[in-house]
This record gives sequence, C-alpha cells and structure tokens, in this order.
Amino acid sequence: MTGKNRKAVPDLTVDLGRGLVLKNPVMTASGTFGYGEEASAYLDLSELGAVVVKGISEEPRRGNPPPRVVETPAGMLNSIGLQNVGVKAFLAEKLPFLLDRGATVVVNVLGSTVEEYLRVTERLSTAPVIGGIEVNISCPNVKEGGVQFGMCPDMAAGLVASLRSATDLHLMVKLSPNSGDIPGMARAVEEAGADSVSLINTITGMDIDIRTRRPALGGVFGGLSGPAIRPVALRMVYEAFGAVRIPVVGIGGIADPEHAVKFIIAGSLAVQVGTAFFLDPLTPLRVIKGIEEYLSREGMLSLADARGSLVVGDPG
Amino acid sequence: MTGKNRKAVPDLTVDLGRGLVLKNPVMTASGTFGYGEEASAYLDLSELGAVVVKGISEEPRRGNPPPRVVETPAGMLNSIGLQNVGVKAFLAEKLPFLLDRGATVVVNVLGSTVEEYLRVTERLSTAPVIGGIEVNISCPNVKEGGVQFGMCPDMAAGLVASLRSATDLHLMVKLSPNSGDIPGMARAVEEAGADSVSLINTITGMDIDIRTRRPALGGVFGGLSGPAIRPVALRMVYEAFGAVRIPVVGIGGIADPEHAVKFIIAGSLAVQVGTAFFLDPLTPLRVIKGIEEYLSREGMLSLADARGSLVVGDPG
Amino acid sequence: MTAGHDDRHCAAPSPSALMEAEVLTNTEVAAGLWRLRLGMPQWSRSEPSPGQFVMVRVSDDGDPLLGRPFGIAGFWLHGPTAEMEIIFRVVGKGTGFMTRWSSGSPVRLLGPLGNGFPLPPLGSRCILVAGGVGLPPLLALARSLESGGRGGDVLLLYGEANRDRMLDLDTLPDLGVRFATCTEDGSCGREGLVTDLLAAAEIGEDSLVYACGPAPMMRAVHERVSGRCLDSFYSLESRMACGFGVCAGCAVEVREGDEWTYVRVCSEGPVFSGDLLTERSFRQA
Amino acid sequence: MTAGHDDRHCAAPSPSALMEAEVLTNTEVAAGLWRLRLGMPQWSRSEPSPGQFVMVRVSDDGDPLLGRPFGIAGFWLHGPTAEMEIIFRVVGKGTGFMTRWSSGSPVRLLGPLGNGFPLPPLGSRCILVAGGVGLPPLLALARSLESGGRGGDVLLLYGEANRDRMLDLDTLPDLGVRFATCTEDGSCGREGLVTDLLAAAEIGEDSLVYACGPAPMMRAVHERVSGRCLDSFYSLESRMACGFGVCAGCAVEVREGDEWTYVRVCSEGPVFSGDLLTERSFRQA
Ligand SMILES: Cc1cc2nc3c(=O)[nH]c(=O)nc-3n(C[C@H](O)[C@H](O)[C@H](O)COP(=O)(O)OP(=O)(O)OC[C@H]3O[C@@H](n4cnc5c(N)ncnc54)[C@H](O)[C@@H]3O)c2cc1C
Ligand SMILES: Cc1cc2nc3c(=O)[nH]c(=O)nc-3n(C[C@H](O)[C@H](O)[C@H](O)COP(=O)(O)OP(=O)(O)OC[C@H]3O[C@@H](n4cnc5c(N)ncnc54)[C@H](O)[C@@H]3O)c2cc1C
Ligand SMILES: Cc1cc2nc3c(=O)[nH]c(=O)nc-3n(C[C@H](O)[C@H](O)[C@H](O)COP(=O)(O)O)c2cc1C
Ligand SMILES: Cc1cc2nc3c(=O)[nH]c(=O)nc-3n(C[C@H](O)[C@H](O)[C@H](O)COP(=O)(O)O)c2cc1C
Ligand code: FES
Ligand code: FES
Repeated sequence: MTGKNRKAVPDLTVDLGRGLVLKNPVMTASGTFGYGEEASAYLDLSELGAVVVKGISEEPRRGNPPPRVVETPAGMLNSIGLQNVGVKAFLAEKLPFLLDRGATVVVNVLGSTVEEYLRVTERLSTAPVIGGIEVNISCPNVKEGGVQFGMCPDMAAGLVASLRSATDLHLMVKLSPNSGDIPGMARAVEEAGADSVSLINTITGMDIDIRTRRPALGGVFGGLSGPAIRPVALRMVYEAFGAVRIPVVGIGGIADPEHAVKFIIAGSLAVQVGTAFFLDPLTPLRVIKGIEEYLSREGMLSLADARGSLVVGDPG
Repeated sequence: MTGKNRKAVPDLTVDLGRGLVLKNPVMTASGTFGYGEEASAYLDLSELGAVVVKGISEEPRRGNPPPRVVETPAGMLNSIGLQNVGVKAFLAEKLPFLLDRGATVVVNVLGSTVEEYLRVTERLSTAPVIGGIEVNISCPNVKEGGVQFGMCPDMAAGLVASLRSATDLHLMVKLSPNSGDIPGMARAVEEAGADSVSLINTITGMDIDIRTRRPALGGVFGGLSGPAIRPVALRMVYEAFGAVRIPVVGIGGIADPEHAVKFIIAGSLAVQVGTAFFLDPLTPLRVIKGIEEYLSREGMLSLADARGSLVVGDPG
Repeated sequence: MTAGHDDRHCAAPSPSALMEAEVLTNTEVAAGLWRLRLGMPQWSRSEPSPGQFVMVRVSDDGDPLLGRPFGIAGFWLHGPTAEMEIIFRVVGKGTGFMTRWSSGSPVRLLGPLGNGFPLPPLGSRCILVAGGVGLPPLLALARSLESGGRGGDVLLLYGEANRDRMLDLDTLPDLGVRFATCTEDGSCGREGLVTDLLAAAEIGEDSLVYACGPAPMMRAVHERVSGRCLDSFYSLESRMACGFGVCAGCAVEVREGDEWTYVRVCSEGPVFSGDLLTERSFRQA
Repeated sequence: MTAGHDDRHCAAPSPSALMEAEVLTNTEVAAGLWRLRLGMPQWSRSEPSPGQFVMVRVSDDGDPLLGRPFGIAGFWLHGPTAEMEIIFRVVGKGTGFMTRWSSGSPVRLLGPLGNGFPLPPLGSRCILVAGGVGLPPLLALARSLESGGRGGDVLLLYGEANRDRMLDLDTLPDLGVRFATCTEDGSCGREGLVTDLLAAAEIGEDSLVYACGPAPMMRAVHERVSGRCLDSFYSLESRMACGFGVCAGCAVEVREGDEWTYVRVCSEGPVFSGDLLTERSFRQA
C-alpha cells in the first residue's frame, strides 16, 4: 500500500470525537453482527472501523416469539425484539473476545426507563476499553406508557442528558426514522450532550399472511431494513447533517461501496452496514476497499474531502 | 358471472360515506393516472372504483425541474412537484371527459394556504357530479414557513374543519407517512369532519449521483413509492384503522390482488393503485378481479367480511 | 414445508395491456451494443412510425421495477404477426439483464408510444444525425424513407467514440441510404464528432435535419442548423416512469411563446421540432 | 446515453465469503421437486456432515434479497473440487428462480452451516423419518451411514402427499439402505402418513430416530418416540435472514431446565435432540 509508484493512499481514519477514533469509516450495525463471535469465522474484526454489538439491556431478555423475520421487496422486516445476554454476561463473556480480536467496540444500549439506560451505561463505563456507546432510543419507555424515547425530542434529550452526566464514553445517539422530525431530534440530542448521531434505525412496518389472516411476524410489527429504505435513510442523514455540528453516522441499506459514498456525500462521517452483512459476511470489507478506491480515483486525500460535498443548485 | 353453477358472486360495492359509493374498492392513486385521458386508451374508466386525479391547485403550476423520477430498489422517487392545470381548466377541460367515460371522480386538492384549499374546494363543489375530494395535506404551508399541513395534527384539523364548513362533498383526507403519529393525525382529521382517510402518500427520500455529487432529482428530495414502501403503508393503515371509525383507504405498493387483500385485512375498505399502474395500465382491473376471486374462494359475500379481519394473538 | 406462496395465492385472471413478444435473436453487434429482434404473434396496434418507442418490461419480478424505453429501430408486419428490432447499449442494470435474453425468451412491452418524426415534404433533402445509440430511431426513419422511394434524398451521419462501439452500417442490407461515419479517435470513418460531419454537409433551405443522440450533441446540432434549414427535429431523452403520459416524470423545458413550459417527452415527444427547443431543453436527463 | 451505472462506479475488488459454484445439472425429479447438482472448483472448508445446510444466494441483484437455506443432500469431494447435491421443492419466488438455472449457471453460497446429526453409537439401529422435502438431509445421513459400513442398521421411512410429488428412491443407486414409502392418497407405497409407517416399525431402546419434515409431522414423531428410544433428533426449520448466527431471526423455543429459552436454528441447530424440544418447538415457521 505504500509502494513508490502508487498514488497517495487516502486517509480513511475517522475521529468521531471524545476518544472514538476509527481506522476507517465502516462499522457493523447493531443487531446484525451478534457479538462478533460468528462473524470472526469470516473476517478479521480488527479490520473494521468498529463493531457495534447487539443492543444490551440490564438483564438478559428472550426477545419476541417467532417468526421473527420476513422478506419484503428489497428489504426485510425483523421483530427480534430486545433479545440479548444482559450487561453482566456481555462484560464477562462477550467483550473479552472482541477485545482479544482487536475490535473497536461500540456498545448499543437499551432500556425501558431512563434508570435502566443509566445503570447499563455506568456498568459499561467501568470498562474503559470500550470505544463508545450507541444509545438506542427506539425502545418503548414503560414509564411513559410505551412511547418510544425516540419519538419525542424532549424525552430523548432528557435521556441523553442523564447519560452524559454519567459517562465520559463517546455517546452516539441512534435516531429513529419513525419520528417525524429528524432535524429536531438531532438538535435536541446534540444540545443534551451527544457526541454523534447515527441513523437510521429500522422503519416500523408489518406484513400479513392472507391465508391465515395473521401477522407474518410473531411480534406483529417489525422493523424494515435493507436496500428498500436507503432513499429514506439518505434523506434523513442529509437533514441531520444540516441540523447539527456533531458527526453523523449513516445507516440504511448500504450494501455496496457506492451506497456508502452516497451517505458520505450527504454528510456522514462514518457508516454502518446492517442487513447486507447477512448476504455476505465480507460486505463491510468490500465497502471499505471501495470507499478507498473512490477517494483515490477522485483525487481526494481524506474522507473529509468527500463528506457533505453534495452540490445543490441549478446546474445551468 | 351469473351462471347457475357458479358460486355466489361477492358484492364488491363500497360505501365510503357522504355519497361516495364505489362499484368496487379499487381506485387509481393521485398523480399516477393524470386526468384519465391517456389511461382511457387502455381501460374502461367506468370499471374502476374511482379515478383520483392529479392534485389540483387554484392556478396552474409547472412543477419541479427535471430529472423528476429515479428508480430505487423496488421503488421510485418522484419530484413532479405540484404540476397541474389548475382548477379552472380542470373543470372546463378535464372533468367532462372523465364524466363522459362514466368514471367516478375523486379530485385531489392541494394548496399553499388554507384559503387556497378553500377556494379550490368551493369551485369544485359547484360541480356536484364529483364523487368526492381527496385533501392532499402533504403540501408545504407558506404561511407557516413551509411546514407541511400533514406534519402537525392541529394544522391538519384546522384545514379540514374549514373545508368541512365549505362543502358537502365527501372529504377524504390523505395522510402523510412523514408524520410521526398516524393515529393522532387520523383522529384529528376525523374529529374535524373528514369522511374518510387515505394513506399513505409517498415517504420523502433522496438519491445522489456519485459522479456529479448532485442530487439525482431536480427537486433534490422526492417521494418514495412502490413495493418498497408496502410494509410501512400496511402498518400505518392498520394503525389508522385502530384509531378511527371513518373508512380507511389503503395505498402503497399495491401491484397485485394479494397486496390489496393484505390492506383490506389490515382494515382498508378500499385501496388505491399508484406506481404499479405505470408498469401495466391494466393493473387496477387485475386487482379488482383478484379481490373478487379471493373473496369467493374464502366464501365471503362482501368486502366487509374481510375488512379488518386480522387475527392477532398467540396461535397456541 | 408449506406449498404456495402468498403472492401467488390469488390465481386471478390476468388482464394486461402489455404485448407479448418472444426473442428471435439477441446479438452483440458491437462492443456493448446489442441488436434484439422480437417476434410478436399478435400485433393489434397500428404500425409504428419512425421515432416512436416502446417501454420494455425488463423483469416481471419488480427488479428493475420500471419499464425501459427504447426506440423502434425496425418493424416488419407479416399478417397478424410482427417483427421488431431494438438496438440497445448496455449502461446499467436493465440493459445488463437484457443481454441474458436469448432466442425464445418471453418479453413484454407497451407501445408503440409517443410521436415519431414528421415525414419530409417532397423535394426536400434529409440529413439524419445520429450520435452513438441515438442511431436506432434514425435507422427506422431511413428505412421508412427508403421503402417510400425517398432513399436518395437521405444522408445519414453517424458518430461513435471508436470503431469497437460502432454498429457496422454495411451489415444492414435494407438500409439503402447514403451514409457517412466518424469516430472520436479516428479508428473508423473520419476523425471527429458527428457535428463535424454535419458541418461538412450541405445544408440548405430545402434541408430537413433529424437528430438523435446525447444531449450535448443535439444541442450542438440545434445551434448549428437553427434558421439555416427548412426544419429540424430532435428525439429527446428523459427519465421515464410510465412512458404513456400519466406520471409527468419525463418533463422537459420547451418554448411557449415568450415564456416556457414543461412538456412530457413520452407524450408530446419524444420528437420535437427545433423551433420549440432552447438550450435548456437539452439538459442531460 | 451515458456509460456506466452509479452502482458500478466503484470498480472495487470484491472480497466475499461466499463460495463460487456452478450448476452441473438441475432436473425436475418429481412434480415441483428439483435435484440440483453443484460443482465447486475450490472446496476450502471441512467436509459437511449430514444435517448441515447451505445458504444459497438466489440472485445477486437483491431480489430476492436474502439467501435461502437448503439441506445438503449429498456431497462428494474429489481433490480440491467438490460436488454437492441439493433437492428443493418449488414453494415461492426463490425456488421458482432456481428452476431457471441450468448447466453452467453460476451459483454462490455460504456454508456448510449449522450442526448436523450426531452419529449413532455402534450397535444401535437408526430409523430415519422423512416427510416430504424433509428428505434431503436424511439422504445425506443414510449415505454417510452406508459408506461407513452401517447401512444395514438403517431404515428410511419417506412419506409424501402422492406419487407425483415423490422422489423415486430407486433412482439413487448409492443409497444402499432399507426404505419404506407411503403416500397420503395411497398412490405409491402404503396409504397414510409417515407416522403410520413409524408406528409399524420396531422401536426399541437401541433405536435412534432421526426426523425431518413439516412441523406437525415432527411433532407427531416426537410425541410417539420420546422415552421409547435411545435418542431422537429433529432437523427444524425456521425463517432465516443470515443463516450463520448473527441476526437471531431463526429463534425456536426449547427447554432450559424447568424453564424455556430461544435458541437459533441456524447455529444451535438445525438438528436438536428430542430431549430439548417441546410441543412449542414445532410451531410452523
Ligand atoms: C424515448 C427513448 C428512447 C430510447 N431509445 C434507446 C435506444 O433505442 N437504445 C438504447 O440503447 N437506449 C435508448 N434509450 C435509453 C434507454 O432507455 C436507457 O439507456 C435505459 O433505460 C437504461 O436502463 P438501465 O437499466 O440499463 O440503466 P440504469 O441502471 O437505469 O441507468 C444507467 C445509467 O443511465 C442513465 N439513464 C437511465 N435511464 C436514462 C434515460 N432514460 N435517459 C438518460 N439517461 C438515463 C442513468 O443516469 C445511469 O447513469 C432511450 C430512452 C428514451 C427516453
Ligand atoms: C435448515 C433448513 C434446511 C432446509 N432444507 C431444505 C431442503 O433441503 N429442500 C427444500 O426444498 N427446502 C428446504 N428448506 C426450506 C427452504 O429454505 C424454503 O422452502 C425456501 O427458503 C423457500 O424460498 P422461496 O423463495 O421459494 O419461498 P418464499 O417466497 O420465501 O416463501 C414461500 C412460502 O414458504 C414459506 N417459507 C419460506 N421460507 C420458509 C422457511 N425457512 N421455513 C418455513 N417456511 C418457509 C413462506 O411462509 C411462504 O409461504 C430448508 C429450510 C431450512 C431452515
Ligand atoms: C435483525 C436486526 C436486528 C436489529 N437489532 C438492532 C438492535 O438491537 N439495536 C439497534 O439499535 N438496531 C438494531 N437493528 C437496526 C440496524 O442496526 C440498522 O439500523 C437497520 O437495520 C438499518 O440498516 P440496514 O438497512 O443496513 O440493515 C437491527 C436490524 C436488524 C435487521
Ligand atoms: C409520479 C407520482 C406523482 C404523485 N402525485 C401525487 C399528487 O399529486 N397528489 C397526491 O396526493 N399524491 C401523489 N402521489 C402519491 C400517490 O398517490 C401514492 O400515494 C403513492 O405513490 C403511494 O402509492 P404507490 O406505492 O401505489 O405508488 C404521486 C405518486 C407518484 C409516483
Ligand atoms: S414517462 Fe410518465 S408522463 Fe412521460
Ligand atoms: S438466521 Fe440469523 S441467527 Fe439464525
């Protein structure tokens, strides 16, 4: 990579702030990578920008009844629910493996109350080897009657402010596309102390089996992901980029380097690969290489040159 | 169809209230059928449940600069903008043709202010041959700084209440999926006097050309439609059905009879076919026949038997 | 394992407005350029005029979702059956899929659509200017003029990037019109752009110019010939969703008196008279 | 016409974890039942054990999006190259597409995945119970036992709806185990369900029962043999998104002490011991 006759290799390093530095802009998306054990049979975890693990709650959770996945046009619905091993088992059994493999680890955190989020975050903060926390605000808040934290800027800001006072870890807040107001949400969590925002989480959808007249998913509703949602995700990333100064991490239907480049042009400083990882466990590495190729070909020396470079206006 | 040896033919008639009665539940979606002239080369307009015409404003509008459409995975983005002939030309030049062909006509109405909506609606109310009005509340309200009527329940309710006092025509209010709160929106417009709600309009998205680093659409943003959005539309229809008593009209990615049946099971009393009409101008007729077949096969005598018949709960 | 898929559960009859065709041959005639011959067992519409196009459904499975527009390069009616020629360049997903079609593959399409080229008045001379894959509709026009006994009035100019990408016009025995070719790299015919060939051609008040090709090429032709010939016609391109006038997606800017307006390429076009067009009409779609 | 499609603009190298295969033959061996033989020029993984499966990418174009899981029905290693047999029933879009594959078609797949059937202890007798397209992994097991010299211990029971849908086991020369068949309509073999064949078979404390088929069939087998044999194993089905353990989409309910938990069919299974399973484990996916 440093041979004399080669063009300057673009710098893929990304500094998301508050200590979260990635060697490249490509992370795996929460819930699509497990805790890295199975994936490590296929790829070297240290080659990834970061691994974002499945959402962690205080206690282990079983998740939703099957069927949990159903395919849709250019996408899929999942109702995995909040299945996870709980923060204790994560720290004892899962984290050491990830660190041993040289992964930069971002822990997706979830809870049913502000207090649960706080307790999980505090536990994680005792493990300073963690790269950062991704706050999944798409969880229903039991105290507010099941309204999702991510649907209301005030609730989201309250949550983030509490977490901010409890940890020095990087706080990446993951926004829900089901909220009608992405700029408002992004600004609210920025003001409350978020270090970055990532988006989008899945769009709520459903499917029906017309033979049985039952929902296709055991959990009735599911989250839509995959290429189908890419145009919506790209728009929301562009909106968020215009609304805040903290870094924006783009997620949604990224399956090829070109898609990642679109998100970068729209304003993302980094991206996450979710559903496309299911199709081929080497998708993230392919995306990393392709981004590097694109930057080289365009004569750009770093990601910053491409980021947010969308040209809007009359081409004449 | 009435031979002796045939099973009872199910009744496809749909009464949406306040005079809007359809001979079957399948309409064409606004903006995907023009004013029926081109379509009539392929199909008999009187065989449709209703024709919903392209959104009509007070004055003619040119719409957005090209490119106006771009394909996306299992869907498309459009930024046609509000291009239309204006209410005067519609009444003089377009409506007579539709009526002559025996179409039941629903007029999609749009405006930049409550007053514009009102004036268009009043003009249309002088033509009592119209089946109903579909209120497109996804338009930016110039007085409120460009916020869409459809993003805020109070604004939507205010608009609908004004229209209600101005017309006796059926008022179908078309909800935007970009609002974070479909049940709230549906309830707000029901209370304000809507006779039915139709949903969903397109989901705002965007695409980027990575060679030019420009938006793929002249209008920058576009509306996502087609099969990709079906799971989201189905969920929102189910939510709306649970929230209001007025009829719900399902729209979003319907390309086959099975899809229409899913919307009916989720609670729609009628459906609209949009993008799939582009693929084959006889799609609506194919959907009508397929719905009839489904009802026959399931031994149902009317649409009401299937409507909202989703079974939720543990199958044991 | 349950039988039957949701999406097939309604065994409904299938009315469709699409025409059923079958691939007769599908051959790569130059680098990335394919000649597709379709047979239609039942041709129920009027004979297409040169410049009209069809919307081809590349797939019935929703990927790609939308039909793809292609000019009709040739058309032959034999009683109720018909044969249609399409010449396409591979540029993306849809045309990539189309290269997999082979003899016997079923194809569905809508058309003929749009308005073709107005025929020239008797006594006029026609210059047909084709840039790259703008050639197909002009081939149809040349063939039609030729079979109408007007072949002698026609000069076809055809430019491509290089020899490899170029359709060899000598392989079309039924063409029967004069032609000249050029390539940007000089590997075949004259070196230069097709507008250079045009510059060398005699254009007079009895000339009609017909052009189809990339937007910058057509803009250059328009600039050169406007006011210098009897009339000029341009077959424009635009992204299309429906192809038959219902979506307003294919808008292009044209003159309307002193003002301007948007018209639909699929319905008001794809062929427009040069008088209607401005520089802005030739923006890249 | 612009060259190059957005989605191809980055000519990046393509690391992939998928194995490249090529169709050798793809034949409809019974109504709606296909036997697909794949050749793999480079087999780089360990030899699959019976009961393992592969995720087949039906299309590289995103439609259908997800891979489809299929049991490995047969596997033969020849130096670095390998041959794999898959037997599939056409039930929907993906399997519909797969019928279009023919000799030479490229196929990409991930695997072998999951845990196969534990081999029986010496001296035990094996009863393999296959319902419909549950047959393939049991064929692999039968072949493996046979080639290990244990064919004599094996009785394969195979039930289908009718003769037309049934794979003719006599056409598999390398099977070499005893078998009995039945159909629901009596059109081939005994009339009845495969559980009727099982009821007629001798099951003892030295018997191992291996089952694969529709959920209701497996539930019936489980009910019948639990506690009456040495052990029983079931290859479960579930909707899968990834197939290799990262999505938690394929969850199925199993016993955990006095409690229950969800496990992943693709990783903890697809084969589970009967001891772990309850009635709720056999819910239709
Ligand atoms: C009236 C008309 C007649 C045409 N006749 C012919 C013909 O005879 N032969 C031929 O080869 N092509 C013709 N075209 C162009 C042809 O329709 C496109 O090349 C084709 O749709 C591309 O499909 P794709 O799926 O391969 O490319 P996509 O994957 O959809 O796109 C590939 C690239 O082509 C560009 N593109 C796609 N569609 C268009 C379009 N309509 N106009 C301009 N750029 C586009 C995209 O921006 C992208 O960069 C015609 C177009 C029109 C509107
Ligand atoms: C471990 C495992 C091994 C398998 N081995 C084989 C095999 O050897 N041969 C074979 O023919 N099939 C096998 N299957 C089933 C096979 O994966 C499905 O039939 C196939 O994925 C259907 O794809 P499709 O696109 O044709 O159907 P789709 O269009 O996706 O669906 C068609 C219908 O099948 C149902 N369906 C889809 N996927 C599944 C599933 N995974 N489980 C249950 N129902 C489903 C849907 O509800 C729908 O009604 C196996 C499944 C698993 C999990
Ligand atoms: C099976 C599955 C499970 C997921 N679980 C989580 C989760 O636990 N926490 C979370 O924040 N997002 C979760 N997501 C959302 C993804 O992280 C991602 O935001 C979304 O899938 C969109 O990206 P994609 O289109 O690349 O998949 C999950 C997605 C899928 C498909
Ligand atoms: C090209 C195009 C133009 C549209 N114009 C309008 C419009 O003028 N008014 C409106 O209410 N909806 C408009 N819509 C939205 C459709 O009526 C419909 O709500 C949406 O496309 C979802 O349905 P579909 O997936 O079946 O297309 C338009 C959609 C398309 C694709
Ligand atoms: S492509 Fe739809 S109107 Fe022209
Ligand atoms: S299919 Fe993804 S975990 Fe089993």
